[in-house]
Amino acid sequence: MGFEWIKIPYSLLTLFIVVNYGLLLNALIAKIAARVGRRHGIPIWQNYVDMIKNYGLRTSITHGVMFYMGPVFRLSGGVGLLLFVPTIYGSVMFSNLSFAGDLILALYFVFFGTLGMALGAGESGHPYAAIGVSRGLAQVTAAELPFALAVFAVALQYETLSVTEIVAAQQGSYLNWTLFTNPFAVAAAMLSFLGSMMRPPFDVVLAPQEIPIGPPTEYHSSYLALMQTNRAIFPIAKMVVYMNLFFGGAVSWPIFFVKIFLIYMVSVLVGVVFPRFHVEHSVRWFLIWAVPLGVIAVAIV
Amino acid sequence: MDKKTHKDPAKTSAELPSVDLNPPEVQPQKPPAPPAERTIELPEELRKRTVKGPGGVEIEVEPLRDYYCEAPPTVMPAAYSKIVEDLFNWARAESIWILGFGTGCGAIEMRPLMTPRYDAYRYGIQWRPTPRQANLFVISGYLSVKTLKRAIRSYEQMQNPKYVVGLGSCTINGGMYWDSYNTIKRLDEYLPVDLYITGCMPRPEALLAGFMDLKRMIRAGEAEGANKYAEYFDWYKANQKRVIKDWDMPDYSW
Amino acid sequence: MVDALAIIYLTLGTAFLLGLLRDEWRILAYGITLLSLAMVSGIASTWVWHLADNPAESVEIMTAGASPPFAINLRMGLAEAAALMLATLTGLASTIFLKDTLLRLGRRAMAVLLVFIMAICGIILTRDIFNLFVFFELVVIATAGLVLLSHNERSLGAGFKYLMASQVVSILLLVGIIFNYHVSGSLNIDDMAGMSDMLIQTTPLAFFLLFIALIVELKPFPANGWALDIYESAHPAFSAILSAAAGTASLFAVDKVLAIGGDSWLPVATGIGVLSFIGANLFALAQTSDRRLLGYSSVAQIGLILAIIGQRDILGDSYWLIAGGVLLAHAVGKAGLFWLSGLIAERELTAWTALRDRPLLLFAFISFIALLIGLPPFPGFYAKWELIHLLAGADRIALIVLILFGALLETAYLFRWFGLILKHDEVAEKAPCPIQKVVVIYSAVVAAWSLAYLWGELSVFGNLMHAIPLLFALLFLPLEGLPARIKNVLAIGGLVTWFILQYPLYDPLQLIFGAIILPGGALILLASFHNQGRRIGFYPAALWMFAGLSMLIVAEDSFTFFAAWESLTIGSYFLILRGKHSQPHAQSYILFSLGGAFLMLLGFALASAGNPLFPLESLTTVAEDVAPWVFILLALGMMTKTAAIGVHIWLPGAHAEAETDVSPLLSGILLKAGLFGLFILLIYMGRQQLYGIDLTHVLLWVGAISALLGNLMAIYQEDAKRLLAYSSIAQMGYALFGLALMNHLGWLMALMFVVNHYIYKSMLFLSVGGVAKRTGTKEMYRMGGLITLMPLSFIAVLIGIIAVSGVPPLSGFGGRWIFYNAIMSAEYRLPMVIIFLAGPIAFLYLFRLIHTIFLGQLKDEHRKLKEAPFWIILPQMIYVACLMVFALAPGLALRHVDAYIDNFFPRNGLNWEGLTITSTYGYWSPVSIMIVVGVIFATLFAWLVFVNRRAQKVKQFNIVFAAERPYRPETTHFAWNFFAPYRKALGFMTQPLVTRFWATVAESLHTSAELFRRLYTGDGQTYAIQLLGFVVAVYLLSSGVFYGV
Amino acid sequence: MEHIALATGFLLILIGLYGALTQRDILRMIVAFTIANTGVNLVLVAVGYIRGRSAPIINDNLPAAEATARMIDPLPQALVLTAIVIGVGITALMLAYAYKLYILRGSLDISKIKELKW
Repeated sequence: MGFEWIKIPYSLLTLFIVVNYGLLLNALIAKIAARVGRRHGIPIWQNYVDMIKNYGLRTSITHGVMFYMGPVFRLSGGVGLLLFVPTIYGSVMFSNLSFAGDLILALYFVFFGTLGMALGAGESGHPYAAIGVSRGLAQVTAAELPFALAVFAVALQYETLSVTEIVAAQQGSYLNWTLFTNPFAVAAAMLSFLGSMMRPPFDVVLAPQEIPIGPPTEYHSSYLALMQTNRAIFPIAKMVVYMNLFFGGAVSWPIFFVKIFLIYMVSVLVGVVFPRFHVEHSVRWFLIWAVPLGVIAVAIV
Repeated sequence: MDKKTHKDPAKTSAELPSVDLNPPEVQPQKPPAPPAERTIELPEELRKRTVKGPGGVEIEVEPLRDYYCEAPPTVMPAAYSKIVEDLFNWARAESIWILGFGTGCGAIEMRPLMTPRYDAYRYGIQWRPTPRQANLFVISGYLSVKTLKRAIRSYEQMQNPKYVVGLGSCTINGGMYWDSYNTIKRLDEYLPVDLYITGCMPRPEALLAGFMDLKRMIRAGEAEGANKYAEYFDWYKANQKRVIKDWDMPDYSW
Repeated sequence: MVDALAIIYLTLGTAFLLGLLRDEWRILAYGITLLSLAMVSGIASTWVWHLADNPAESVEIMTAGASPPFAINLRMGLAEAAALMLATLTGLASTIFLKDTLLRLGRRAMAVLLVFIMAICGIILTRDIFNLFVFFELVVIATAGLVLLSHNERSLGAGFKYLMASQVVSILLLVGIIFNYHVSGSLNIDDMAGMSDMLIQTTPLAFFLLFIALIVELKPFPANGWALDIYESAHPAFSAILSAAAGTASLFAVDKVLAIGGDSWLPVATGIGVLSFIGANLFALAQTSDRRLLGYSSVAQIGLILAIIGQRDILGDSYWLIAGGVLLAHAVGKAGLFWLSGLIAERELTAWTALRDRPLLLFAFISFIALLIGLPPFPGFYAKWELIHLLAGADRIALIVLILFGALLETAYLFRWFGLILKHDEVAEKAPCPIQKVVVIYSAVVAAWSLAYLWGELSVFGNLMHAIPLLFALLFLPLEGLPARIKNVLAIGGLVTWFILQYPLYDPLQLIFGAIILPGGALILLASFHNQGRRIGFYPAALWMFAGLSMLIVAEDSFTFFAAWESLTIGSYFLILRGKHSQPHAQSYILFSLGGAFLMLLGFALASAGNPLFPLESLTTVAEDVAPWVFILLALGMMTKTAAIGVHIWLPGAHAEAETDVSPLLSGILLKAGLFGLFILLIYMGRQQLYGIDLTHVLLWVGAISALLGNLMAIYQEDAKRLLAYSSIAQMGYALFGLALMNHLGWLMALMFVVNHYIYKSMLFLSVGGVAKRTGTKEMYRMGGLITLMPLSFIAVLIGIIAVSGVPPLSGFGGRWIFYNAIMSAEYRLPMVIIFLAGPIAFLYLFRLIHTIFLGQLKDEHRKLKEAPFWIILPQMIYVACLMVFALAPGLALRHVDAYIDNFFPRNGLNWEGLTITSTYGYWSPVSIMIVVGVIFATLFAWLVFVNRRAQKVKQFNIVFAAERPYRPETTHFAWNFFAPYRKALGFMTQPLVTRFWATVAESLHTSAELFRRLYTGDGQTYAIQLLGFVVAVYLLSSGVFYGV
Repeated sequence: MEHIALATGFLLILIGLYGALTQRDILRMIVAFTIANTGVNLVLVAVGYIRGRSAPIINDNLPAAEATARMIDPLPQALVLTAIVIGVGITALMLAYAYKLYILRGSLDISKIKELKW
């Protein structure tokens, strides 16, 4: 896995595509959610405008070094996760920087952003930020367990930890996706996917209006802009991992866009329907429903 | 800078009483006199106190100085080149984030904007729970002195550029509370207002039309209320302190 | 050589000579008494010296020119000589101690004392049973006389009870003697021993009476109310003689007389001995008066020796070494403690706090306690080791368990006593130190340590006092006077040079542990530079622990392993005890550790099947049926040290209450001793089956559950150090899990954890300690917003929590990556579920640690805090550098170890060439991750700085507080009960079940002790009735022995 | 016949022990113990008795030559002497204790001396 310098422009290209796709996808999803409520919904390019406006704001305040670096941790977590996992299977251009680490790197790099964001929110001195972080961390422990079990089951099934090999094993017809070869693992993973997407059943962390948007309460102007870029990249990066592991990866960008959209719709559909869980309910819910699936997946693989 | 007023389309101009709807122009001047020395007695938690730190060291704690940043607001120049400023103004116009702080009876009018019938989201308008992330502060109706104190604090916590829209006549000339002992009569003296939307509570359509006007002003670069507040900060502060008797907070709440 | 009889007639002669002197010539009388005692002990010592060279020829001394049946003969062998020397020296020391009392009482007391010493020597020497009776009666008369003379109001009652009991004993003895004579025709023990089987057939009752009378003379457990009152009320110096010298003599008599009864009576002696050992120790738990406690302890020790005598048949030639070791240890220890109690005014245990600021006397106290319990360098240790092994050889497991249980009870109340002295809140005024008393005590200490040296020489395992690390630790005792900084330099220098010396001998596994223990320990000791003053007691204890650790990793055979294990336990106990409120936790630590050590002793004994010399390698060839039990015992012993769940309750208190630089020592280094032990165990014993269950699977479950519960309990802690302590339990659970996977990468992960855990846990403890030193509190919710005031500590904790949580750029991720590869090839997958849940939970308490201390609202009283002291910051910064280097190049430490593990598990290792580390399943290149993350972070940071140039620095209350003004920093800092919702969800898992279990165990022991000690009602008659009841009970119980059933 | 002495000896021992263990008064206990002692001494002597033999005094009517055939076993008698002496010693001590306890406590009841217990 020698390091070729050409990988950098290629990964920047992937990053550019994914950022734009992310912003448009978020807007589209918001519009679909609006249309469900028979509202016209935001224009597709609204995310771009919001980002430019936030970058363009003239003043900003800072509570300290950690507060300043919070969004940087967050965004580098999102970008890193995206770049450490190959997006398009088979193409050298879009295998990004996946030579650095395998599936486990992706699994643990998710926490890099969360930890940085938590520290930044903590430095802001706002009690709601701390409450939001404590809820988020508490929920993530239960949400991560089924995903870890699913990943372990998949790794056992394909006898490898490198993402490209897992995707390679799922090529051919859609029948040999992990979805069909190991449905329990996919079920557990998708349930934990709901937990990590900050959508209504499990969005007690941000809980808009309740603890005014939780951790990012004190963030504004360019910090918020960085977070918005992350909100575009991070879900996509996470879904890339899900796609590669469970849904046969993407051979070309159109397939990539469709699959990501469909995976995203899973959390949207669930999110639009359900009310918000308390933290203990969501922890209990994961341990009761999602973990047994994961255990079965590991047991039968 | 002339103030555009917006008539309520539902009434024809004939039925309106012949009241001069254009209040005399209020020009913020240099501050007349230094603000009166703080008369009230600070609440217990803000009084200066000495605390024994670990290892017996004596610590002088002056809450207003130690807990709050005392820097005054500064006038923020626009971006260097005009093109960039126009782009930013366009972006600011297209994505107005309103602070979810309903100060008066007009707040109920803003709720329909979130519903399918009026749907302000089409215009990039969105409600944000925290002043940090808000750009527009809608003062919806009469403003009692107590609410003014909170409104000032929230306004000051918003980031430059920020806009204020006053709803209804109560913000223009006191409206039906013109002789009330505890409401403020002219919002303009306390906060730099960019736009008034008249109507004893303008309907959602009026609000939308008002917001369209505001968009035009922002795009034209006329909505520089934040800089005006910073420029004439002392004048505004003097007016505010004259009305708010229990002033127990720093001059500018960052 | 002077004739042995000189001992008797010299003392008797001076006793009568005193009668001639005028009453007021007391000084002269005292001088004569001292002189005679000195001469007598001189004679005894020359005999010991002479017989030590050629032990074969013991001397028979004929009296009245005729051979035994018609005259009394005395024998002077090596054992007798040693016992004589002990008796006379104790007598001499006590007389010196009693100087002013004797001068007050006059020459009559001196005469009685001399007769007392003479009678004791007579018991030891005589081979004639009636003569034995005479000397016993002399002892009784002398004791009662001395008690009568000592004008102590309470002791009169005790004296009378003593006389009543001795009347009953003399009746039994006389009847026994006469009937034995009637059957055997001779009074001489050797003749009777010749025809012992005939004797037993014809009149077993006669021998029984003789035997039981002597046994009662030893004050056995149920029938010794009268003896305890004597111990409690008599003058301590006199109780010293009674317990040490008279105890030895009566034990000697029992040993001689048992020869007559033959081997069939030995079980009876063992039974009574073990019963008194356990019963007396149990009752001692509930004692508050010091001398009564010492009385119980001496009854217990004599019971133990009686049990050893009872095992004479299987102990063979090392019988004298064992019995002698325990006996001499008991005698010197007990006498020393009685003499110490002479210095203390009140009789409450808490009154002993008078010794607190007398370091030398404290050292004496500790030496005597260590002597009694049998801790490493002292003879009791060698004796107990051989005894347990020989008993295991003869397959008497129940007896071993009882003896070890009794020893554990003994450690409980003795160490509780020591804890009280050091840590009891109200301190009694300083103990007076008259010269002659202090000299006697110090001579006892010298005797104790010379005994340690002597027994080291005699024992076949190599003398512990020759071990250089231990000697280096002892070197710090005389240096206590120096200021702490000089001693610190010495200690660091010693550790580093010892590592350099030992470096070539280490194999990669030992190298990893050695690198953590020695240079790692030196690094932590850097933090000790911040204390001024002399820090009495810190350096000997710390270096004793380091000595134990460094000997542990190079131990070849089970003896050095066990000796190292116990010395590191003792050293760490004293370190823990230094904390302000750490006494209860140090107590639970020592009990768990020594309990674990005794389990390991039993394990080694079972493994070695009887021969005390047992090389560790031969653990592989242990017999099939006993191997799983050996595995369980050794694993349990070692897990007490890694605080696996179930035996973990000592760890949080011990780490939280220890001093700033002691906590990292404990958490970073001491826990690794347990891991090293488990490594050795799994290397040699591998997988074991017990009733079809694979024991490594059990270890897997224990490791997983410890990881989960450790993390879970850590979340709800309010005290920062307790949080880190529970986190250590969890991390050790992880390492144990890795070890129990029994595959190449599992072990590599365990070793990676060993290194990682040492680095970040020491760093975290040091930074939390520095913060606690500055803020004066360990409660997290009281701190907050310290990031601006203590930036370096913040950086250390930040790097620490990133490493602990396993987030990629740092070395924690390496551990997790190897863990994942390890479980890929593991065949038993169920515990994975718990380990996966435990992983993310680590985030919770790590964030809580850094948030509540450094982020959030700054409190008023902390506005003027300075950064932590330089010497506490320096090691942290070194650790940060270590973590960075270890993150970038894990190969440095792990490459050799990876190769080393190959010869246990050849398949699926890692290959290290180039930047990327590849395993059979995945790949990981730490350098490129670091670069990628670094580059991304830097570019985005630059982009934010560019875009966000004019950020206004605001203070702590400029927050969006729903348009209101925050009230006070305390009310706006969210830290108390940080994870309340999580407690609702998973709180049920952290019920303190284990704590409650151990509390009930301790409680039941105390209440049973409290309840049953009511047996001693204080009424002399009930004591006499109990005595007779005991005799009848033993008669009935041992009837099996009688009729040869 | 010759067992009478032995039997009385044992009887005396039992009486003595019974007396010592039931009487509250210290002096009575001491007397009881002395009875027990005399019982023991009687047993000691009785053991040495051989029927039809004379006392072990070597004089003209018992020459040393056939002494061993015609005299009883002399050794128990020698032992008895020391036993008696020791019994006297201990009883004297007990009386001294009784005297001291009486001065101190004013009463001779053994059950009063119970402050040292548990």
